[in-house]
Amino acid sequence: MPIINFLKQSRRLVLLIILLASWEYASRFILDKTEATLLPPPSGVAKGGFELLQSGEIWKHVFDSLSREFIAFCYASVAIPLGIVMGCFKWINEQVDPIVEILRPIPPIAWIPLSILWFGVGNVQNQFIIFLGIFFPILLNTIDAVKNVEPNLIRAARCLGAQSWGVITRVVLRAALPQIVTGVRIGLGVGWMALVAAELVGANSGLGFLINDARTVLRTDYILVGMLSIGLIGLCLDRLIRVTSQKLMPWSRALNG
Amino acid sequence: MPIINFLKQSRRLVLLIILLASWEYASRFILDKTEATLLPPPSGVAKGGFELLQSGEIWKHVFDSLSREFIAFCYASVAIPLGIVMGCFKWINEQVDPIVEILRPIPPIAWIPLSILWFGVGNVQNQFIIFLGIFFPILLNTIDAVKNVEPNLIRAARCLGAQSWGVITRVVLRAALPQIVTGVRIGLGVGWMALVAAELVGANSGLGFLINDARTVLRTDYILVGMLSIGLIGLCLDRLIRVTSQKLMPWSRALNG
Amino acid sequence: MLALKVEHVRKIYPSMHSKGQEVLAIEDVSMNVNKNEFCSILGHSGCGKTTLLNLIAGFEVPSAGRIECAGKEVKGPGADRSMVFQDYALFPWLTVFDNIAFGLKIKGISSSEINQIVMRFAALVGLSQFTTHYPHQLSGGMRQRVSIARALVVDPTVLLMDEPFAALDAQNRALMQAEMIRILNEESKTVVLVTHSIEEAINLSDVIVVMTRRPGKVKEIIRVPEPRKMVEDTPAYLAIRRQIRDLIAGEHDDSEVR
Amino acid sequence: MLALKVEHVRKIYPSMHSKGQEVLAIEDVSMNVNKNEFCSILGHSGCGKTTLLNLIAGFEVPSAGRIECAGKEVKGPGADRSMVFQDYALFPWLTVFDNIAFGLKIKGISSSEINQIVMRFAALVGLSQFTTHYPHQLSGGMRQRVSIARALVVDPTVLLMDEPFAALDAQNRALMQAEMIRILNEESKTVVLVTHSIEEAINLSDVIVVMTRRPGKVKEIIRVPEPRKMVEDTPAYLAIRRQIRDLIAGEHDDSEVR
Amino acid sequence: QNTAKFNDYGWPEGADEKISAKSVAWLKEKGWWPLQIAFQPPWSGQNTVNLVMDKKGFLSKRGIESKLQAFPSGPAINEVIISGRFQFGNGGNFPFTSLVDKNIPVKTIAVVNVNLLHAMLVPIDSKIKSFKDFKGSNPPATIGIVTGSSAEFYVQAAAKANGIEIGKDIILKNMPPGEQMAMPKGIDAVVPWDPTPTIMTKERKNARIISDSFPYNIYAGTFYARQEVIDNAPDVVQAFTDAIAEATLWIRKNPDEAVAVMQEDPNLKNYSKEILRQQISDYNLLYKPNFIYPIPVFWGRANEPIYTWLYENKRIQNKLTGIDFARAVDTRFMDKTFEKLGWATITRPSFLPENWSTPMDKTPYPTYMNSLNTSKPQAFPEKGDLTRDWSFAGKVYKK
Ligand SMILES: Nc1ncnc2c1ncn2[C@@H]1O[C@H](COP(=O)(O)OP(=O)(O)OP(=O)(O)O)[C@@H](O)[C@H]1O
Ligand SMILES: Nc1ncnc2c1ncn2[C@@H]1O[C@H](COP(=O)(O)OP(=O)(O)OP(=O)(O)O)[C@@H](O)[C@H]1O
Ligand SMILES: [Mg+2]
Ligand SMILES: [Mg+2]
Repeated sequence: MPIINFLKQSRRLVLLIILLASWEYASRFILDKTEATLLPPPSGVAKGGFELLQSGEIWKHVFDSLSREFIAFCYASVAIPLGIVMGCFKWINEQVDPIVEILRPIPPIAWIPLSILWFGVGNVQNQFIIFLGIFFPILLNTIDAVKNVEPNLIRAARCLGAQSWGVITRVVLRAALPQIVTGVRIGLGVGWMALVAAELVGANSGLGFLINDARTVLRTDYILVGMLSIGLIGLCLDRLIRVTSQKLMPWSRALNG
Repeated sequence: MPIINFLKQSRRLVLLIILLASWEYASRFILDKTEATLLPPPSGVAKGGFELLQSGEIWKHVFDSLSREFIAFCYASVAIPLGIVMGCFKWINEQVDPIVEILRPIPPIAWIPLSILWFGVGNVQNQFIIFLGIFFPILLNTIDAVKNVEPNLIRAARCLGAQSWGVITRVVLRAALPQIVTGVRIGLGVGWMALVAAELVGANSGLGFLINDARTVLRTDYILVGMLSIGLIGLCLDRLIRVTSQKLMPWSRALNG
Repeated sequence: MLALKVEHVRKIYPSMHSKGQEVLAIEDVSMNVNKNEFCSILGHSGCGKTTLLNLIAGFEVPSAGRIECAGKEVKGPGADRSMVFQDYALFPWLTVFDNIAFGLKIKGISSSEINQIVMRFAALVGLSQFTTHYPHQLSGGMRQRVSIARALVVDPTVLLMDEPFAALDAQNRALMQAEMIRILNEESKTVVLVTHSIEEAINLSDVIVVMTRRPGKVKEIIRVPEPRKMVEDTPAYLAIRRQIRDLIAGEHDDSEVR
Repeated sequence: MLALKVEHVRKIYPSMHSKGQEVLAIEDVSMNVNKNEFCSILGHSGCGKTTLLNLIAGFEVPSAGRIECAGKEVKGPGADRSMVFQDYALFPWLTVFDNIAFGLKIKGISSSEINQIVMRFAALVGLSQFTTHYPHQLSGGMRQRVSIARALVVDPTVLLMDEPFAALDAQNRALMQAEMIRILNEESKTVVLVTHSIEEAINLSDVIVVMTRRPGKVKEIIRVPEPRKMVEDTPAYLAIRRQIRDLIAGEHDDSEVR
Repeated sequence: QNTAKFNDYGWPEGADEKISAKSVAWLKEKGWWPLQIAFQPPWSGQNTVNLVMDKKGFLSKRGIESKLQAFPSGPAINEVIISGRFQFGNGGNFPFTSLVDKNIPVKTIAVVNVNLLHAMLVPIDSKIKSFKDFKGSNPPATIGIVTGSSAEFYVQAAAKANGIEIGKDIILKNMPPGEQMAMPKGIDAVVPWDPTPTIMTKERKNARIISDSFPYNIYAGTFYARQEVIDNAPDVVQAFTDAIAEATLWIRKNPDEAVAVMQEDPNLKNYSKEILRQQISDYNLLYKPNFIYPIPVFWGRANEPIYTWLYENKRIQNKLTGIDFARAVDTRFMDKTFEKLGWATITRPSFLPENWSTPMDKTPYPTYMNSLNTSKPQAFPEKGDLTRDWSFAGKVYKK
């Protein structure tokens, strides 16, 4: 019954559509002209989006932002071994934890000046800001995951003859995997949200650049297209990781939460 | 044995102190003078911090940022009733969820242009940006908390005579409370991190303003003082909520995680 | 006098996954429980015992058939059919006193009266000293006592119990069974108990309902000759135990994989 | 021949909270288990049964005394003392086959040999058809069978079991006890079993150790007259059951609040 | 030398010096190859010269491999200049002051433009006609401004001159130029710099200028280079200076093509052609092209009031004077460039009247030539501008 399924799905969008319609109405008939430039109607945003699509520009922005995110993620994945080591060895955790705790609440955008000193301008600096967003959720989730590995699983492995290294590779890593993946999912989300700050300096492309750039000349329609693209791609990324990891680790309860 | 306790605590800081010392060393002896302006040594940062403390300026910034955060939190706490309603009634959740899902991954900083349109320039606009950071974690945690209320608790209440309203106020709300508090804790953390973006426009005070302003005149020492203040206060806020809620809800397991 | 009447009840659960199929949990179940009678339900895991109890409690609606409690049709949960859960389902944010008082507060009884009633039931279950404790400060057996007191305090027509002692160890379990007999001697009550333990059923019941495997039907209803007075290891006891054991074992096993 | 020798073992746990005090869990426990003997340990909850088993397994280090397995002092966990846990502790990311093969892979045995051994033990516990299933696709009883096969496959000197059937319902529990007897008839093994069920202990054991309340000491060691051949409800059976029951009940209850 | 031939936009043929292999090697060793140049594109008019230098190959033909990088603000450029990541940069008088204050080894080698318009704008339907009208506003009028910028300096000075009390009559709110352009609700006026005021008045038509910065600040944006390059690879700096002059002349000859060059830049593609053309007229064509000469004493004196103000507001740590600015200028390279062109060096910008003698700390200044009061470009060359014959667009000008 694909039609019924489709109807069910579209029923979910009723409120969204009502809101879009009233926004269109307000923007056309209620707001005065200067206000409407600041909040163009959905049709105006769609037109802006269409322009960007037609010129192919938006794809370049999406691609560049995604590749920054991806490379930042590659660097940030050192959080996984670090987290495992911190979760396994109390004395390392004890030393590294205070540093992590102080650095973690500092917003990525505040790192811009220092990051320029360290990395200069360009992709690496942009990636560093995204990296900061991705790194901490992965680290904290990995530490947590390792600490929360069911102790009986470790005991079971040990009384089947596994030594410490075997316990880590054969049990800790696998048992912690679902929560590590959750960390990756959250981290990629936070990193994706750091995009606008990341592409503030030295970028000539990317969705964050699109927004920053449109701000200087007040192309609110482009700003909104940029915002929605970030929102939608962020959502898709999240879903993608969720669904694939559920497929790959059907035994995990953590992922269904 | 307070001395032993103190020693134990300070042992945790060994690595931190080593890092600070090597930073001091690098900044003094390895970096050339101009680079050192961009990364002043810890002693330089301490000096800057001391200046700000002495003039009393930092207290004003901290106070103003905290009060923005607090007011934003007051508004954002509508996420609690909204989350309860969404958690309890499937059809409301169905309608509101798509909107939340699209808006959530949009970074607060991207909202600046629209927020100026809606709120003009000034505290309300700043608070709105912080609000965005606080709102979603509270909302999502509340929905989750309500959905995950142990069904047997609700059944127990119903077969002791409670009607729907009684079930919500006497059971759902209380059972969900620990996770709602977790949401508040995470939300306040994210909101606090949105500070720099929030105080980009229209603010003449606050830690975010301090950083933004110090950037324009290249006072890297102030930037670092601002970053550390945000980091430390963020950390304290988190701990404070954690400890008090553990005290107030000793029965909750969720809070000890 | 009939306290509870279950007539030709069937329960079909909708499939849990979108592709799965419906589950016929119980089929054509009829049984009566008289006032102040203790009725146990025995059967293999998954045969629908909990389903039946939930239908009586009003948590679920029967797909067919009818349930009456004290002559009134069951339409939903109510304080005339309070339940004791295996996992206790105590409110962790309330003290023992407030847990027991929960049903009374909903009724809107005056606080002095509440105080009096709660203290009486706390004494009944042997917890007078612990009314200011929180559930997490109690042992499993004590928590189940709180749960029983909480269910009794609203003076239900029928007390429903779903494997209430399953989470306790063997020693505490025996203790709680003895307690239960003592409590019922003081406060006569109609009880429906779901259990896996044949001994528990024999020790506590007037009547024992043995169910078939899924879809659960009533296989046999057995009256215990000397309710709550049977001595273990006597021939009469061993006989009834063997009878029930054979009834249950007679159900062949057809579904090991979940 | 002695498989296991426990000599004057004591275990003190450090306090769990900073303000709490140390816990003396077991005190001066000595016991011997011969090769291919089945030994059960009975006692009240919290008397230190799990502690004793963990000491034998090597998960904990005794505060005093000495434990020997096949003449060698126990220094830590090892494949000569494999364990079956109450919660099964199966690796959820491995199939039944790979769970059973776990210990063999660590030993570095060739994969054809692993295949052969695993299939033999899967057949032994009656799971030949389910080797490609994952644990979450199995019922509780089947999971415990996997756990037993996994522990047996490394050919341990002593097999340790901590309330292995406690999570199963009464019917499945009886089934698993019968299975256990069948398995031990095929594969002779030295076993130490912790349980709360007196019947289970009588049905399975050569020797039963009854412990006192905390701090756990050995109260009595009882030899079962006809191990694994006693018929329920016979006078001999009832006599030994009464004896043990009285021994356990004789321990007065001093700590209900946890 | 006197017989140098000039191409159609007035650049002497054969005067291009290729930079030496030694300099390239030195730059490579420093990790400064390709040369990194920082600029601020939203500041459209001023930056035409950057883009033209780059896109028309005026740097590469001199052997310089370079990379131009856009930054949203002067402070961001400071960050990369200080860290040595970038070797050349340009920006307004405020960010450069920070560099001088911090003793960063950089030297101004050229002026990139002068008299950038900073203006106070009110909504088109506002009752306010002049800055003075804010007197006695109740509640105080809210002014959107980039705090800590040259715009703030201008407003402070203008407020003083008009008897307006900040905090009582008006309140300043920090606001980036892009948002100022929106003229959002609750804002009584904004104080952006070009191109924002022009876009608002000419394109969006949502605002009106009521006051401008010309009477309070004589403004120059400059090019600056790191001292290490000046010391170790002076030929690179010379080539760069030559390229600035060549680009300036090329724009003079080809303003419409310059617009096309700018539109290629991703940072400027959202600007309309008209605005870009207008910005070129105001900032590249209006004055005699010799405005690029970095006059040390004059610009030092012009900046002095700013230094005083910044120091009093604790925004710089040293009490700087015009001398400090003059010390941070190196005219040797532009001297040589002018020598090649046959232009006379100058001691006073061409937009000031002959008899200008007003002390710099006395505002408001008397009127001088600027983009608001003049649309016809200044004639060049005039008497005294040349030291040799010079030709432009085929026309020969005698000394
Ligand atoms: N909400 C539900 N949706 C679908 N099927 C259900 C639901 N609840 C129970 N079932 C199915 O109905 C059947 C009866 O379940 P029920 O829980 O009543 O058995 P039970 O006799 O209480 O078993 P146990 O002794 O293990 O508690 C089972 O096959 C179960 O899988
Ligand atoms: N890691 C530990 N730290 C401190 N005390 C512990 C620890 N483990 C167990 N204890 C305490 O030691 C005593 C014995 O515990 P143990 O788990 O061995 O009992 P048990 O006989 O297995 O009980 P049960 O039948 O409930 O499983 C208990 O009082 C328990 O609280
Ligand atoms: Mg059940
Ligand atoms: Mg135990």
